[in-house]
This record gives sequence, C-alpha cells and structure tokens, in this order.
Amino acid sequence: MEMIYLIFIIFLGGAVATYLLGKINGVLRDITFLATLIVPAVLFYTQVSIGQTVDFSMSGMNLQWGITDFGYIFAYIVLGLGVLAGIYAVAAMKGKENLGFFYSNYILSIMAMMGILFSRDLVSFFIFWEIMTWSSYLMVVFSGKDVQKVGIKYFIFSAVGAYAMLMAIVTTYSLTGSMMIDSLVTAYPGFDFSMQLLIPILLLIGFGVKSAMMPLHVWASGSYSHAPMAYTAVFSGALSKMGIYGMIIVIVSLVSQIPEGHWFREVIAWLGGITAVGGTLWAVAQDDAKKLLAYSSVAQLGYIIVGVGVGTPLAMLAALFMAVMHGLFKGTLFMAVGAIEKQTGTTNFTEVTGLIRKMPLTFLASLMSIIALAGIPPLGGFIGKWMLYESLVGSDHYMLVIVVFFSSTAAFLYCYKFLFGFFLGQEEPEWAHVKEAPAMMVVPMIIMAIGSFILGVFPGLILNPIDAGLQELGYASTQGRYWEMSMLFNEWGDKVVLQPILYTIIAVFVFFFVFVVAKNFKKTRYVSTKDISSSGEIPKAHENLTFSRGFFQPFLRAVEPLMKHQIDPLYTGFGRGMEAIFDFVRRIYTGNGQTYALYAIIFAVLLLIFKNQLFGL
Amino acid sequence: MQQLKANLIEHIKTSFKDAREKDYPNENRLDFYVNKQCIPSILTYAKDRLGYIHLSHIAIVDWLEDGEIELIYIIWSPEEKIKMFVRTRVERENSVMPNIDMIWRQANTYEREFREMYGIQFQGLEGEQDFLLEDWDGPPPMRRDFDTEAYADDTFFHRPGREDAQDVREAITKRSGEEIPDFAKKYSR
Amino acid sequence: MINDKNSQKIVDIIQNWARKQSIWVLAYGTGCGAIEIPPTMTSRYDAERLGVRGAATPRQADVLLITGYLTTKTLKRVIRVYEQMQDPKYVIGFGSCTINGGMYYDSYNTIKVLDKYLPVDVYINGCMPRPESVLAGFGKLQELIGNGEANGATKYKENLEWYRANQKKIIPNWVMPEYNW
Amino acid sequence: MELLTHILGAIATVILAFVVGMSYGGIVRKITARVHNRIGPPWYQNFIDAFKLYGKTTAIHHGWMQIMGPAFLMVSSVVTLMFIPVLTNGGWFPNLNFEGDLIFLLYLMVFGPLGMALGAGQTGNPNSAIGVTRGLSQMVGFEIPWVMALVALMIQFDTTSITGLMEAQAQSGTWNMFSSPFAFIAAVLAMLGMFRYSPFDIVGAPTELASGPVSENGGKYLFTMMSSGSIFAFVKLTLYVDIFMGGADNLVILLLKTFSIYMIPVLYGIVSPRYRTEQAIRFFWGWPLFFGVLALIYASIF
Repeated sequence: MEMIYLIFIIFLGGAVATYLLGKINGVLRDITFLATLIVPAVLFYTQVSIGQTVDFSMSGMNLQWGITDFGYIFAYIVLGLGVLAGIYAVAAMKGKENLGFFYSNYILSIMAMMGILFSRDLVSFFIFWEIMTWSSYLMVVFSGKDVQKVGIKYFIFSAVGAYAMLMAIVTTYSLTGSMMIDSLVTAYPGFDFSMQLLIPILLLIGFGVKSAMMPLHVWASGSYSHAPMAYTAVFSGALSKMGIYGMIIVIVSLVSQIPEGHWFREVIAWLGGITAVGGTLWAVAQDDAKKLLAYSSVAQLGYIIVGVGVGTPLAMLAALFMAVMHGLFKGTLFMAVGAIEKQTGTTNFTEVTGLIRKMPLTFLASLMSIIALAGIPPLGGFIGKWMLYESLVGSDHYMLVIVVFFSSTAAFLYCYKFLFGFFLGQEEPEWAHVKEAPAMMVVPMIIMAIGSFILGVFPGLILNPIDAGLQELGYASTQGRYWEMSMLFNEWGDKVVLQPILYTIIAVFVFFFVFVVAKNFKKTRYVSTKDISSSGEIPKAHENLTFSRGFFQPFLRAVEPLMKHQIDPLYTGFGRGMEAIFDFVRRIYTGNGQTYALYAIIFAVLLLIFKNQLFGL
Repeated sequence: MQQLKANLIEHIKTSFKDAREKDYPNENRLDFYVNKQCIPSILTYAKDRLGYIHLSHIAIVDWLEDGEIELIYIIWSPEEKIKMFVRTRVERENSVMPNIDMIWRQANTYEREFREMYGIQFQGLEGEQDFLLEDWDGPPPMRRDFDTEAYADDTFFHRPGREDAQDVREAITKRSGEEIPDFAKKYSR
Repeated sequence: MINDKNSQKIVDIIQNWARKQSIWVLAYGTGCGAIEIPPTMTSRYDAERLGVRGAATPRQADVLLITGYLTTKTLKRVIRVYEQMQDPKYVIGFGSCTINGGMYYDSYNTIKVLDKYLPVDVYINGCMPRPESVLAGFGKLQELIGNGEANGATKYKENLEWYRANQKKIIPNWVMPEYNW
Repeated sequence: MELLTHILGAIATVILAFVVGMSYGGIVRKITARVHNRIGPPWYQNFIDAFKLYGKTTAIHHGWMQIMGPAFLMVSSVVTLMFIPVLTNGGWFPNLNFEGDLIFLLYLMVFGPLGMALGAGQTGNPNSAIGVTRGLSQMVGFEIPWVMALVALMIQFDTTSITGLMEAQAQSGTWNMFSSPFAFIAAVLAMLGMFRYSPFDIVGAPTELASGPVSENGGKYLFTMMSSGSIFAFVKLTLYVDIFMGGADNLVILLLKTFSIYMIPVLYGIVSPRYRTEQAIRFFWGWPLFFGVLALIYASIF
C-alpha cells in the first residue's frame, strides 16, 4: 500500500479511535492520541520521499497527492509543532471534559494541514482546507465562552475566504478544464487580464483570512485567545502558515508570471507592513496575555507577508525562515501561557505577577522565545529579521523597511510586558502556592526554545530545505550566495558570521558569570520583593505594589493617532447595514392575510398600469 | 444684614427648640449652643434649607475646669455671607459624639484627629487605623491635663547637660568676657 | 598574599581613600533642615567638588543625612532606610534636634537623642546649621573615613540588641524584616 | 598565537573603552558644573565612584534575574564593542570588526537594555518597571530617525557593514556628515535620546522615579551598570565617528572626534528641562523624522 494513504488512514482511524476511546478510558485515549501523532510523523520522515505521488480518480476527477520540496518545509512546522503541542496537550488538558472530542479534532487539524501540503490538485486542497477550517472552528468554540462573538466572527471570515477560494477554483476549472495546480500555473499566463487579476485576488482572500492579513485579520485576536492554549500553539504556529503556503504559491507561481504582478506584490508587501504595525500596536495595548500573543501573531505574520510580497530570493528566505521560527517561538509562548493558565487560572497581567521563582523553567523557555521574537541575536528570530531588512534595503523598499523596523522596535514593548507581567515584579501571596507546570508541559517548551537557539546559530539547518523548496518554485540556489551553515550574506556581500558571535557572547558571559555573578550570588542572601526601597515604608503583605495597569500608557498616548482607525467598526457597520436591509425585507411578511391581499391588489394594479411597457403590447 | 440674621435665628429657633443663642458683637456671625444629639440634624438643616453648604472648620476646646469639651462646627453660606458657629459641649470622659462625615466628607479627617488627640469617640467613624499617632499608647496628647514634658522625660532619652538650661549669652560672657548690652539683659534669665 | 594582613591594610587604605572622596548622600529631609541641602549642593557652596553627591535610593547611598527632628513615626522609616543601606554606611545627624531635641525637647512624639537609636558618625550642630557647617561636617566625616574611624555600621551590627531595645521602646508594634548583614 | 593577540587586543579594547567612557563621564560632570557656575568634581571622580561602588558590600538579591541583569548589560556592551572598528585599519584592536554589520549591531545593542530591564523587573520595585517602560517607549521614538539615517547611508553606499562605510568615506575623501548631511542631522537628533541626557532623562529621574531601573541596585550591581554604561557610551560614539566622520587613524584623532560629537548631547542636555515620555516620542517623530525622510529621498535620488 502506498505510504501516503497509510498516513491518512492512521490519522483518520486515530481520530475516530480517540473519540470513541475517550468514552471508555482516559489513559488509552491519551496513548492513542500520541501514537496517532507520532507514528505518521515518523512514517512521513522515513518513508515518504519528495516527488513521490499517488493518483486516483474520484467522481470523474483526477486527483493527485504528493509532497514537494516546498511543502516539506511546512511539513516540518506542522508535524514538529503538532507532535510537541500534542504531548503538551495531554498534560495541559488533563481533567477537562469532552477530551475525546478535543483530541480527535486536533488530529483532524493536523491531518488536514498535511493534506493541504500533499494536495497537488485544487479539489482535495479545498476539501482539506475546509476540514482544517471546521476543526479549528470547533476548537475555537471548544470552551463554550463567547461563541456568539468570537466563534461567529471566525466562522464568517473563514466562510467568506472559502467561498472566494471556491469561486477561484470553479473559474479555474471552467478555464482550463483541469483541477491540477500545475495546470493552473502553466495556463495562467494565457488568461485574459481580468481573469489574471480575479483568480489571485479570490485565492488571496481565502489565504489572507487564514494568515490574518490586514483587512481580514479581525477574527484572529478572539479566536487565538479563545481556543485552548494547547491548540492555539498549533493554530497560530502552524495553521496560519497554511495561509502563507497558499499565498506563496499564488504570488510566486501565478502572479509573478505577468508584468503587472510587480504592483500586485507591492500591494501585498505593504498590506503585510501595515498588518505588522497594527498588530504590534494593538499587542502593546493588551492586558491579557492571550490577546497580546494573538495580536503579536498577526504582526509576525505581517513580516512574513512582507517577505513574500517583496519576493526577492533573500526576502523569500527570510519569510520562510520566519515562518519556521514563528512556529517555534510563538508555539512556545502560547504553551507558556497555557501553563500559567493551568497553574494560576488566569492570564491577565494585572492579576498574575512574580512567577519567576515559582515557574523558573517556564520563564526560561519564555525568555528564550521572547528573545527570539524580539529578534535579538544569538537566537533564531534575528536571522529572519536580518534577512528581511537586508532584502528590503537591497530591493529599494526604503519606506517599507522603516515601517517594518518601527513595528519590530515597538515589539520590544510587548515582549517586556509579557515577561514582566507574568514572571517579574512583586511576588504576591495570592500566588505563593503556584508550582512549576508538569514535566510533560515543560519539556516541549524547553525543546522548542533550544530549537530556536540552535537555529539562531546554525540557520543553515533549516535554510537548506527552504532553499530546496525555493528551487522548486523556480528560484536559483541561494546557498553560498546568501547563506552558509552559520553565515549570512546580503545582496552586497556584507556578512554576519554567527559562530564567532556566539562564542564571543558565551565567552564574555561565562567570564562574568563565573567571576562576578556566581561569586556574588553565593555571598548575598535572598530578600523578598516586599523588601524594596519605598521611601522607608514597609509594604504589608496584602499591599499590592505591582505596576501592571496602564503599562505603556505614555507610548500609547503618543501613538494614539495611529490606533484611532480600526477596521472592526467598518465590518460592524457593514453588518448593521445588511441587517437593516434584511429587516426591511422581513417586514414585508407581516403575517396578516389582509396585508397579503393588499400586496396582491397593488401588484395587479401595477401590472395594469405598466402592462404596455412590460409586455410591449 | 441684621434682618437676615434675625430671620435665620428665628428659623433655627422654630426648628430646634433647645438652641441657645450666644450673643456676639460680630455682625456676620451666628452663634448657637445646642445639644450634641442635635448636631447632625441642625447641620443638615442648615446645609439643605439655609444654604450653608460649606464646612469651614471644626474647632475643639478643652474646658478642663468645667470637665467638658466643646466642639464648634463653623459653617459658611456663600450666598448670605454669614458664618454660623454651632457649638456643643460634651463630658470629657467617655463621651460619644454623633458622626457627621456623611454630611461633609471632610469632617472625617477632623473627627479622626479629635479621636486620637482628645480621646472623643464618634459613632460609627470609619478608618480604624492610626491617623497621626502611630503606635501610641499614652493618653490623648492634646488634652490640657496631659503633661507633655513629663511624658517626654518618661519616654525618651535626654542628653545630659540639657537640664541645666543655661543661657547661651551668659555662657559666652563667662567664657570670653563679652559684655551683655543693657537692653538685652531683661531677656536673660 | 591575598590574605596577608599587610596587603589587606593597603587595600583598606585605598578603599578608604575612595570612600572618602565619593560620598553619596541620601538626605532624609524631615523637618526644616532639608532646606539647607539645596544651597549646599548648588552653585554657591557646591558640595559636588568634594565628591558629595545625592543618591536616589538607600541601596545606592553611603551616607544617611538626617536633617532635623525625628518623630516616632518617622524614626521607624529612618531605621528602615538605614537598614536597607549597604555597608559601609554612615549617619550624619544634622541640627540640634538630632543632638538633644532642640526646640522640641519637651515634645511628646519626637526623639531627643538620635544616637540611642542609630549609630551617628558625625553631628552637625546648629539650628539650622549653615551650608558652611554642613560642608565642615562632611569634611569631618571624610577625615574619619580616611582614618578608618567611621565605623558606626559595625557598632550597630555588634550592639544590635541594645539599639533594638531602644527602638522597640518607642515603637511598640515592631514589624520589620530581619537585619542580619 | 593569533588567537592570543586577538584576546589581548580585545582586553585592551575593553580597558580603553572603560577608561575613555569613564573619563568622558567625569569631564561631562565637570562641564555641567562649570555651566552651573560651580567648580565641580575632578575629572577622575567617576573612577573614584566606581571604585567605591565596587568596594561596597552587596548583601542582598531579589533573585537570579537581578544579578543577571547587570551581567546582560555588561555582556552586551563588551560584545558590541567587539564589533565596532575602533581604528580604521584595525590596528591594535582587530576584534571582530568584519563579522557583523549595522543591522546586526542595532539588534545586539538592544540585548543589554532588555536584560537590564529584566533585572530591574525582578527587584519588584514599581519605580524600576515604570522607568523601564518609559525607556522602552522612548527607544521606539529615537530608533526610527536613527534607522532612517542608517538606511539612507546603506542605500547611498550599497553596503551595510561599518567597514564598508568607512572605506567608502576613505575613497571619496569626504566624511558622510558632509556627503549625506540630512542623515547626519537625523542621526544626531536621535543621539540626543540615545545618550539619555536631559531632556530625555525621564527614564531614571532621580526624584520622581528614585532613579528608575537602578533603584534597587547598589554596590557591585551599580558598578557593573556604571562601567558597562561607560563602555556603551564609547561604543556609540565610536560608531558615530566611524559611520559619519570617517573613522580615526590613531587614538588621538579618535578621542578628538568622539569628544567633539559627545558634546552635542551634553551641551544640549545641560540647558534643557525634561520631556515627558510622550513629548519625547513626539519630538523624535517631528523634526528628526522629517530629516530622516529627507535623508532617504536624498540618498535614493543621488
């Protein structure tokens, strides 16, 4: 049997089995769940080779499944994050109700994402896309809170995206007579201009919804923060990357073939830039960690979209690298929030403080992820940021680089807010009982944090498959020109050599650690955070001295003009307008027989009056 | 002005039978003695009906010889420009005053200070914690029978050499032979 | 070599010299004495030329300058501030009030003799002392530090029980973190 | 052998940066005093202060992060120093000049303040956190014109490395401050914020914030912060000299150039009152931003 079928059969069977076992035995269910994640992952990496395809026919349509070099990069994200977040989920969701449903949904999500990467034709692509949307929707409403507000928003945007995509697919079929992605790509330059414009725009609406691009990002903050955190790690880390995956195919394979594609890409890049700025500023304003990370995800996806839109080889490298990194560090951060939520019951910065001594490992993982997120060397986030800037400067996007830089500098603000809000600050007696999260939750976080550290020093590890994927899309090989195992070059040949940097940092760090820090630390004794110089006053145990409200108020006051314009009210206004129209239409049906009789009479009269014009008599 | 004053006095006297007018030469001032139970009602009445919306001050006098403590509520009407002194006397020991901080919020501060400094209790006064005196376990220090010097001698250390109370000027004269001018001598001890 | 007594002595001499030249003052501005600090620091008398400089928090300060009377209420805070300071640390009592109570000799809530509660290294006499005498006081402190005689902190540490007893006598509700460095 | 010279050179660079930064700090105190019509402390006062701080006991800590904070700052300063070409030809200080570029440097320079901010947060003092938030907000303000100036230089000379910019200046014979004046103006205005002298010193305002982020740190912590701050000041000055004034061939010229450029924020600061945070941010997004845009236009046209 073909290995590809086997993988999907395991996924499907596992999903059903977990659901059913969930009714019988908890341990069995957990084991089945993990096995269903790990076995296909192992099979995929060992047995499936790139380029291998399977063909079959379904109701008269030829379908083809197979993995490409390009899809392989995303498969790393999906399966890696899927397995780690799955291990995390087993511990994180312990004791919740309806777990079989959660697990089978989770498996379905992973399966759908793998299916999207496997699909070489538009029909199975669309089917898997819908499975992904539905499973993620069910996860968003899993907690049962604010289903009306959040779930419906996500549902409507996903539906709009899906319909747009369906229209594009149907149009493609009517134009080419084939459902293959490859045939669309080859036939695309021959379309007339309106079709050349319409198909990518429709597809991009579909993909833009998933990757939270600017006017379509409205659902993101609510949905990311309402899904269980174990799933949000996958939701934000991997699922949103499917939008990027589609977007790259549309932009690179389709739009770039026509001369007007250049402007198209510029628009996309600028939309990405605006997404990044907006997401960052709103993230700074949040008081809830989930919301903060959700907006931060929007911003990070904005960077990736910028890279995709710019589309030079270096920019594509940057975008794909950042996609991988975003999966790593944002997954870790969402997991950390989940761990904190599990241990304290809240994720609000104004409530939780001073967990550093209680949850040191979670803090360490968060710290490393935050450093990666902020793009500070020597962690992985820096590589993506560096390549993005160099590509922007090298491809004459001068204003865009400023916009992106503004957003990434402002990102330090929410980075600090995240770390300070949870881990630093006053240690309140309210949280004195908090313990470190269970090992099954901590270990995936630490593994991923270490992963982002390794990628920061040896980016070649992941740039290698990315390079292969880009070659698949028609780019020339970039190895040696833009990167080596631990070296980066820009368009002008300026380089950053990562290993000596790491060694220097480690050497200086060790020096200070051994001679200054460790020696001092032993000599000093710990005093509680109540023992601070507060004008000679001794804060009592119940006096809360934590500074967490209005954290960046001066900054937000300064950027107020930028944040005045929101897209939400526009949609709400649109919705209200539609509602008013429907309401008016509804009023026609009064439910009164007399009124209907009146309608009939009016209709007859109108017919009589206009009969000459209508029937041309 | 006189007419206005007379009106006010009449108003108050009709409403509060036990109000005793205290004659005072100052023309823009009214002065009453009332019972302590009347205090909230007369102040409310003055505030709501007569336009005395402002509590200027609450004064306190320790009449040690009479064994009483007098509280004087000074209120002011910005329209009629007449000050009203509402006085009441209570026993020095174990007396409980009605609390008026729901009429004027700022009265709370005065009342807490009186409680600490004069030992007068107020009914249902908020703020149990110390106000001015932290860690105080002596008698109320602002009462006239409180001997502050004896208390200080008792509680605090004194540096030796302090008690002789020598005049600085005399000491200098003795030491360096400087003459004290005649006019200054009467100030010397 | 490092544990050699003579070399330790040399290090002490150098360190004392540095301490003497760099005095970071935490002015605990109770009472009227605080008004004498601005002229001392600004252009007329310019204490900074002697290395005297204001510190913002007790953690950074070397000298606690108590400028005036201390009520029982403020004494608690002053003790707290003093205990938060890091060794080596010095106390300057400023004005008559800290020496013998000054004009508050019979007050029911001000302490009269500061050195019963905190180890005072230098007293500056006067009510108020002029900036010149403040500078003279700093000069005296520098002299003491230079000779290694300003050891109030050690005295406090060694006689902590005696000081604590005095402090607790007027502060009955004693809630203060342990002092053990 | 080569490694040994490298290490020795690195140590020499750190010592040089420390000494120069400290002395500049002392000289600034002296100059400030003279402007105030005071005599002021001797120029070596900062050394005495640092030595005294080192000699103070540090008996307490609020947790690991408080101690790591100053260490982060020190590591960041020293590592950043390693990537700055101190002299044009490398000379005695070969270090790692050719291994990084400007964008790398921009991000490396954030490493220290972030670690420091974490250290300040661990102490639990609300003043520290308030100071940090102000500092970070202000940083967003001045980074924008500063990056604009750098991008303008990058596109003008088609290089992002500092050595590349220095070579370009050596070839053309003019300093960048003359060949791209708008970028220089934007960068200098950004520098006012970078050095945190008034009017942008609200971060560590001594009376209202109790010196902000450092309020819980005394003794050795403060010594580490003070010395790494001095090294950092030297790093920034050398960076400015390298990219705008053609670098320096020997130490005397380096000192002259760095000192002259140091005087801009110092002299502006002495006579200025203090901005609130949002005022500071708006200041940077006013004229500095305008000059930054001008610099970008200038660079993309010529």
